[in-house]
Amino acid sequence: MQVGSDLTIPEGARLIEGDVVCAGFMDPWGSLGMNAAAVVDMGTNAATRATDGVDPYIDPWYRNRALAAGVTAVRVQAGMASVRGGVGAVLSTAPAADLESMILLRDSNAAAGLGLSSRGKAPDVFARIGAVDKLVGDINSGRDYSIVHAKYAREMEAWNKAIAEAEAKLEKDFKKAKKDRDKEIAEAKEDDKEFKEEKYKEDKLLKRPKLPKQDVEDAVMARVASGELPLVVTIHRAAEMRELLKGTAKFKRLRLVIAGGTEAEAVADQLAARSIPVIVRPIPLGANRPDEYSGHDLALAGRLADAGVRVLLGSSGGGSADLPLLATLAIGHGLDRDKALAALTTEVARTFDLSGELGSLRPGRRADLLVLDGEPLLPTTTVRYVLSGGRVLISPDSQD
Amino acid sequence: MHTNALLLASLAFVASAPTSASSSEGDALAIRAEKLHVGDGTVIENGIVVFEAGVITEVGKGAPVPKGVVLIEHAGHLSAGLIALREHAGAVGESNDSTRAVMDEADLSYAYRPNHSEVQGLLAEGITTFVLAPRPGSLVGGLCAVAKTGSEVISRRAYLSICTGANGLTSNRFPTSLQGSQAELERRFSWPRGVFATAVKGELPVMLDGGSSRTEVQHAIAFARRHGLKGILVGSTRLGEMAAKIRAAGLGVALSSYSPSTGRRVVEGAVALAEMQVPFGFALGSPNNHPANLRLTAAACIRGGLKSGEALKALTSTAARLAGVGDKVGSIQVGLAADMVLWSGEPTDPGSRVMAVYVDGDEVFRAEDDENGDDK
Amino acid sequence: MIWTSFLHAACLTLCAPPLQDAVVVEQPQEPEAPKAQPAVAPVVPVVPAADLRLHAERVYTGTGEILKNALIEVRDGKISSVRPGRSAPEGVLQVKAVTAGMIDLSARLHSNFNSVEQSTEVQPHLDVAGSVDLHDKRFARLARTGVTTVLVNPLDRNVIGGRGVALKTHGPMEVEARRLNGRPILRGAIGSEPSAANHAAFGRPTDFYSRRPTTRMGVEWEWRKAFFDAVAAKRLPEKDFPGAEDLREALAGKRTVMIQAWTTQDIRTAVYLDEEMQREGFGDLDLVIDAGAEAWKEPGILVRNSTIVVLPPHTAGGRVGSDGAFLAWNTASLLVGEGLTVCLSAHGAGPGSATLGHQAGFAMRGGLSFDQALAAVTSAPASVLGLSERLGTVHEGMDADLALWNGRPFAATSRVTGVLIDGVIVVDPR
Amino acid sequence: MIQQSTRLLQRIAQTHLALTLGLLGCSFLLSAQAEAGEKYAVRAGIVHTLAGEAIPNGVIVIEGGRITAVGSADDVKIPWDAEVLDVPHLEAYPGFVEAHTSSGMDRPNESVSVAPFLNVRDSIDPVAFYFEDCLRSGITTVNVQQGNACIIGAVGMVVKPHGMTVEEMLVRPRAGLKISAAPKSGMSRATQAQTLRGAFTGLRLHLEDLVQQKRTGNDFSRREALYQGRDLAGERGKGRAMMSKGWTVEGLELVPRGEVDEKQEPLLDLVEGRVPAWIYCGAPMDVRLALEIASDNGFLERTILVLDDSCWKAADLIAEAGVSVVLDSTLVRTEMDPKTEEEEEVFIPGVFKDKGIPFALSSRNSTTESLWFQAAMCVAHGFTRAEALAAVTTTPANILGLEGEVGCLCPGAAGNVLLTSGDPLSVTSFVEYVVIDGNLVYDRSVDIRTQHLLEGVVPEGTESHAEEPEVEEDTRKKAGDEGGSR
Repeated sequence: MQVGSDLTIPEGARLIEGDVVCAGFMDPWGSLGMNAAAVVDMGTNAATRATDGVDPYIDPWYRNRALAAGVTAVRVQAGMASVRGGVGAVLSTAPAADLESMILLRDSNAAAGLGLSSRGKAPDVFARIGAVDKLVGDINSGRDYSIVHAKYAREMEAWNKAIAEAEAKLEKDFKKAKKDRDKEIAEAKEDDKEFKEEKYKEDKLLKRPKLPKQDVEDAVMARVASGELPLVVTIHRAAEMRELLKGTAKFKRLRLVIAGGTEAEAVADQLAARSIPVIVRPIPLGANRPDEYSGHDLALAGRLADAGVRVLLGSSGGGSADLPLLATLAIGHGLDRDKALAALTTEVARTFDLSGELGSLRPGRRADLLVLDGEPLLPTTTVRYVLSGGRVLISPDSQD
Repeated sequence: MHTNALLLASLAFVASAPTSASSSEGDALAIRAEKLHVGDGTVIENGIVVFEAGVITEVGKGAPVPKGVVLIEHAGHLSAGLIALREHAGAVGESNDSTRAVMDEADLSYAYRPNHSEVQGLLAEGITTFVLAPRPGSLVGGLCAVAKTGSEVISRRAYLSICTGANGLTSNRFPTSLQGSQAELERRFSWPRGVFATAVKGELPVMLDGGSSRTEVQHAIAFARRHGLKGILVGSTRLGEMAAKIRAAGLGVALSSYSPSTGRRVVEGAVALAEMQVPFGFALGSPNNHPANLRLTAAACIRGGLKSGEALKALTSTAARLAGVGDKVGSIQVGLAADMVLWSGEPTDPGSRVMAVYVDGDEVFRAEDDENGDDK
Repeated sequence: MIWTSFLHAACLTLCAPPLQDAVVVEQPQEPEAPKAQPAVAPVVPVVPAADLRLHAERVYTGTGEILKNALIEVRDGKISSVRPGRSAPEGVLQVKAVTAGMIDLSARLHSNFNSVEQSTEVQPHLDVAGSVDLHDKRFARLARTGVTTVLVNPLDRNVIGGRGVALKTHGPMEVEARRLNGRPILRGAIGSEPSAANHAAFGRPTDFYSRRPTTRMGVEWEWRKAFFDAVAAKRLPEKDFPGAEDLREALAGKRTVMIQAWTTQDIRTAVYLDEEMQREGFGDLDLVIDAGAEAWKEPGILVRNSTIVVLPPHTAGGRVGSDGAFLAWNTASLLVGEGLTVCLSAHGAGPGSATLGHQAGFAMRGGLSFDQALAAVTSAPASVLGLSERLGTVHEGMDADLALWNGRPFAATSRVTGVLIDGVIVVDPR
Repeated sequence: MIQQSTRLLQRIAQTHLALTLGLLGCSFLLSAQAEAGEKYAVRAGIVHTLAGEAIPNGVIVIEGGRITAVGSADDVKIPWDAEVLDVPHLEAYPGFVEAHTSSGMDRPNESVSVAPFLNVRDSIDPVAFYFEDCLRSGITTVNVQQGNACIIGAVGMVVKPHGMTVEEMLVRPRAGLKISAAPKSGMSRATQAQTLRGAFTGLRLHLEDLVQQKRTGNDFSRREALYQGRDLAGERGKGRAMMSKGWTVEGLELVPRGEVDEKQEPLLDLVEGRVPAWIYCGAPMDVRLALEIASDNGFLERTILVLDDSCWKAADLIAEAGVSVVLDSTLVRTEMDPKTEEEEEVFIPGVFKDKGIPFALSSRNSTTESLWFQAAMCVAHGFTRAEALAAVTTTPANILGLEGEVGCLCPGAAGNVLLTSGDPLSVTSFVEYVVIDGNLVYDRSVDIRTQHLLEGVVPEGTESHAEEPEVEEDTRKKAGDEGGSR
C-alpha cells in the first residue's frame, strides 16, 4: 500500500519490526515446484507449457526452505536442457495446494537450449552451429506466421465484401433471370429441344481465401519475434553466442535473454549494446563438469557487470533455496553488492515484465518481501520474516 | 570504495620495493590490517603482524615495526591461511589404488605436485595448507600428507587413511562385504604391526571414512574406540547426528563439502558438533569440488546458526590442530609460518574477496585490480 | 488412518502416568494381587506398579489356550502377569486380540551385496551382524506388521554365507545391543543362487568369480568339501582355515545349519548331505531348510531326517523364488501332518498383502489349523532360534513382544493395529 | 447333468492338460449357453442379495439369464422345469465387479499415442487365464480397458469372464474411451498434457473444416441458382447438430456424420457425452489435468478416474469435481517425510470414504490380492462389511452404468451368482460354484488348477511339464555361462 519513513500504520495492521526490508528474491532460472521429469524432458517444443509440469503436491517443506532463504518467486521451464524449452512461467514459492495460487505469470517467456550436453555428452561442433541457425530460422518462421495470418485476415475482409456485392447483384437480377429461364424453357418445349441451364461461372475474386495452416509452435515463435515474449536461450560457448547474436540482429523487437553464458565475456560489448541480460549461475563447479561449462569462472558475473551487461543470478535448477548464498560467492568474486541484489530482484522483474507486480518495494506491488536483521546477502544476516502476497509465511518462531 | 583506494595505495607501496614482497632473504615485512583475526577467536583492530624469513615475529596492536621494514596498510581483514582437511588436488589420479585392499605404507607425499594448476586454484580461494588424502576405495588407503599450497610438504604422516564402510569395498577383490572388511581391519589392529602399531599407540592419527549411512558411522566410531585410535571422521553428512558419540570417542571431524542436496545435513551437523564442542574442520575434496566450496560450506553453516568465529577457527586453527600442524600454521602467532590472507571483508563471508595471499611470508597471490571499486 | 513408525514419545507418556493410577486404582479391586507376587517382601505392602497394562478380549497364548478378557501386565520389558476374566480398568489400553509377536526366520533384512563376502564361497566364520543396518526402514515396516523378531542372514550369493543374527525389530540402534543370543545359525544355500554370478576361469581369469562353482553339482561339492576339510583340519592343524571350527560345531550339532533350497532336488541334496555326514561319522547336522517351497513333493526324506522347514510366501500361481519352485498352499498343513516343524516366512515380500500374518492366513486356506498357523509364526521359529524361554508364547516371564489385533488373528478382515516390543509400544493401536 | 458334464470334462481336461506347458488347463469350463427362456434356480443356505437383508434358506430363480425372483424358499416357488442347483451348505452372493482392468488382453498397450479408433474387442483373449482366475475368485463382470501407457487409448468393453468368443462374453460394448493423464514412456507430464489437449483441438479443427467445406459448397449452389433464376430446392443439413457440454462447432448439422473421419469419431462421441472416459492418473498432479480436459471438453459427468495410490493427495479436488474413481490395488501407501525421514502409512480407501467420493476397488488379478481380499483389507482397516462389499459390487456396477444389472441379487439383474463355502471375505472360504446368466460356469470340485495350487495334486503326465519352463530357463542360463567358458 504505502512505503516510507513517516507512515501512519492503519488500524488493526500487524506491525513487524526489523532492521532491513527488501523485496523477495526471485530465481530467474529454477525448477522449484516442477515435476522432475518435466524439467529434464528432452522432447518439449516451443508450445509446451511449464504450467503443465507444475506439481502442487510436492512436500511443502521444499518450498518453505526456499522461502526461509528469502526466495519468493521462481521462473520455471519444462525441458530445461531441451532444444526448445517451451513457454516458461513464474511461480510463487509459497506452499499452496492448487496450481492457480502458485502461478504469478503463466507465460513469462519462450526458451531454447543450444549446445547443451545430455547424459554427459556434448553435441558435436557442427551440430551446435546448425542448432543456432535452426533457432534463428524458427524465429523467422514465427515472424512470417504472424504476417501470413494478418494477410489472411485482410483477404477475408475483401472476400466477404466481394461476396456480399455479388450476391446483392444476383438477388437484384433474379426476377429477370427467372423470367428469361421460364421463357427459354417454353421455347425449348415448342421446338421440342432439351432445355439447358445457363452455365454459371464465378470469377476467382469470389474464391474463398485459404485458411493458413494453424501451428501452435509458430504461434509462440510469432510472439517471440514480436517481442511479446522474451526468449531465454541457454547457451555457453562464445562461438555459438556470436552466431546467435549475428543471426538475431535482424529481429529488432526480439528480446533475447542468455542463460548460462559461461563464455559470454567474449561478446560482452554486444550484449551490453543490445542490452541482453545474462542469467549467470554462480555455483562453484568442480573438475568433472559438463563440456559447455569447462570455461566456468565464478568471476563471470562481476566481469559482465563491469562490462555494462545486465546480470541476473539463477540456480539453474540446482536448488533455489541456495541462490542467495551462491549470490554472495558472485560478490566475493567481483560482483558489486548492489548489482547482486538487483540481479535477484529488480532485474528479474524487469526482464520478465513483472515490474508492475514484483521485484521492488513500491505501492501497488505484490507484497513479497523480506524482513532481515542485517544487510541482505551476508551469511550473518538472517531472514526474520517472509511475506508472500502479504501473508506472513516465515517468522522467527516458525521452524523450517 | 575507499577500501580499494587504500589498497591500491598499499600496492603501489609494495611495488616500489618489489624484492620486499618476499621476506625470504631475511628482510622483514609488516602488515597492518583494519581487523586482524588471530585464529583463536580474538580480533585485533588495526593489528599489525611482522614477519621475517617466512616466520611471524611480532603480532599486536602496537607491535613495534623495526626500522626500514616495509609496512603494508591493508584496509580490510587479515587471517591465517585457510586449511582444507582431506584434499586430492595435485595428486592427479594417483590418490588411490583400489587393486589392493590394504596399502598401509603408501605415502601420499610422493604423489604431490606443488605446481599443478589444481593447487594454484586453491590459492585464489585463500587456502594455504591442506591434507592430501587418498580417495576412498580401499580399506587402508595409505598415509595422508599435509602440504603447503604450491610449496613443500610439512607433515608426511598426518593420518593413516581408513575406510571402515561400504566405500572401502569393491566387487572383484577381497573384501566384498562389510563383515569381511571388519574382519580384516580387526585382524590388522588386534595384532598390529608397522603403521597399525603406531596408530594403536595413538602416535599416528587416523582419518576414518565410515561411509555415508548412520550405521556405518557408528561402526567407525566403535572401531576407533575399540582400538583407542585418535584422529578424525570424514565422509558422511550424518556425522553431526552422532556428535555425542564422537565426542565420547575423543575424535575430530572433517565436514563434507556443502552441496544443495546434502547441504542441510552438513549444516545441522556443524551446529551440533559446535554445541558438543567436538573439534571439526572442513574437507574440500577438490578438484571434484571447486576450491570456493570450502568457504561456501563455512558460510552455509553460519547461515544455519554457526558462530562466524567458530567457522573461522574450523577453517584455520582447529583444522591445523586436527592435522597435527598446529605448531606450524593455522593462526597469526609469533613463531608460526607467515601464511596469511588479506580479505576485503569478513573472511567467512563468501562475499569478501581474497586480495592477497602469503605463504611462508611470500606473496603468492594477488587479486587483479578490480574496477567496481571505481565505477561507483 | 495414519500412524508414524516411531512412537517413543507415545510410549514414554504411556509408561509414566499409569504408575500412579496403577497403584491407586488397582489395589482395592484386586485383593489377590499381593498373593500373585510372592517374591515381594511383606515389608513392602505396595506391589510395584506395572510399566504398562493392557486388556484383551482374547489372548492366544500360543500354548493352545485362549484366555478371555485377560489383563496383561508388563514390567521392565517382560510380561509380569496374564490374568483372564478381568474387566478392563479405567484408562487401560484395550484390544480385541493378542498374540505373541511374530518371528520371521527369513526376513531378508540384510544390506544386499554388502552382506555377503564373495571373495571365497565358504565363509562360515563371518557374521552378518557386521553389515546389518538398523536404520533401514524395513525393520520399522516389519514391526508395524506385527513381526517383532527376525533372523537376518547373509545374501545367498555364497555357498556358506556365514552366521545369521536374530534381532528384535525395534530397540537400541546398535546391533550388539539388540542381538538375541540364542542358538547360533550357520546359513548357506543350495540351488542356482550361489553360482549365479560365477563363471569358469577362461577368458576372465582376473576376477575371483572364476574360482567358484557354476553348477548345482559344484555348489553341493563345496558343501561336502567344506565339512570334510573342517574335519581333516581337526587332525592336521596346519590344514586349519577360518571357519573350520564353526563347521565342526555344526557337525557336533552346536550350530543350526540353515540351507536355502527351493526345489525338491535341492532339498534332497541338503538332506543327503546331512545323511552323508552321519554315515561318515562326522556328526549330525541340525538342519533347517529355508525357502523349502517344494517340500510337499517328498515329505518322506524330511521326516526321515526330522528336518525343520521354513516356507516362502504363498503366491497366486504357486510359482515362487528364482528356481521356479512351486509352493502348494497345503504344504504347511501337509508337513505339520507328517509331524514336522514348519515355520512360515514372508521371505522379504511385502508389506502389503504378503505380510507374515497373511502368510499364516494363507496357510490356513491351505488347511492348517489356527493353532498350527499361530505356532508356525511364533513358537516354532522361537524354538529354532533356541529362544523358546523368551519368545513365541504369551505368559508370565516372557519378553513383552506382543502383536495386538483388531479381530481374529490371520483373518483377512483383521490386522495388527498395535505392537509391543520389550514392553515398549512401537505401534500404538489408539 | 452336472455330474455327466463333469466326468466328460475331466477327461477332456486330462488331454488338454498334457498339452499345456506349466499352467494347468481350464478343465471346469462348462460351456453350456442359456437358451432364451431357459430356467435355472439356486437354493442356498443363505442368500446375500446386497440389496437388503440376507435371506436364510433362500432361492434365486433365473429365467433367460435374468433373475426373476429372489426370496426365502417358503415364498419363492421354483418352476417345475427349472434346472436346480441345490446347495444348502453354501452361501449365495452376487458376483463381484472388476471396475477397470487391462488384463485379459494379449497385449494391453498400443504404441500409437492417440488411438481412439482402436477397440479392445480385437485384443481380448477369451481363453486368457485371467478370466479363468476371475471365476475362481468370484468376479463375474469385468471392464476391460487399454493399459495406462497411452495418451488417448482404445474403446473398452464390459465382459463376463466366460465364453469362447468375445461376442459370447460381451456385456456392454463401447464401455468408454481410455485416456491417460500420466506420461507414457518417453514423455513428461508437460508434453503429455500438450498432446492430450492437441488431440481435442485437432478434432475441433477437423469438424470446423468439414463445416466450412459444406458451407462453401452450399453458398455456391445458392448463387448459381440465383444466377440461373432457379428456385433453390431447400438445401437442408443431412447431419446432426453437435450436442456438447463443452465446446460445439456451429453448423455441424450440415455434415452427414458419415463424413466425419472415422479415426476422430470416437473422440467426438466422447465430447458429445455418448461414451464415458476412463482417465488414468499416475500422480496427484495428473488429477488436475484429467479434470481440466474432461470439463473443457464437456465429458466431466461421464468421467471416471483410474488412480495410482499416490493420488489420495488430490482427494479434495476429486470430491469437488464429483467424479467416481477406481483405486489402485495398493491400499496402504507409505509416505516419507523429507525432513524427519519418518514414514507414515495412509489407508487410501479410508481417505476417499471420508471425502464421500464413490470408489471401486480393483484386483491385482491374483488369489492373494483379488477383489475379495481387497474388500477384506478394507474391513481390517475399519470399514463395515457392507461398505467393503459395496466397493466390489454395487459401486463398480454404478460406475459402469450397470446399476441393478450386476452387483446385486435382485429381480431384473443378470443371473450372476457366487456360491461360497462361507464368508467370501474369509481366507478359509472358497468360491464353490459360479453362475453367470443362469449358467453354471465354474465348479471348484473339478477345477484342477485350484486343486494343484491348494493340494499339490498333479494329474498324470503334467508333472514334468509343470516343472520344465523355469528349470529349463535356469539350466539354459547356466549353459550360457559355461558356454562362454568352454
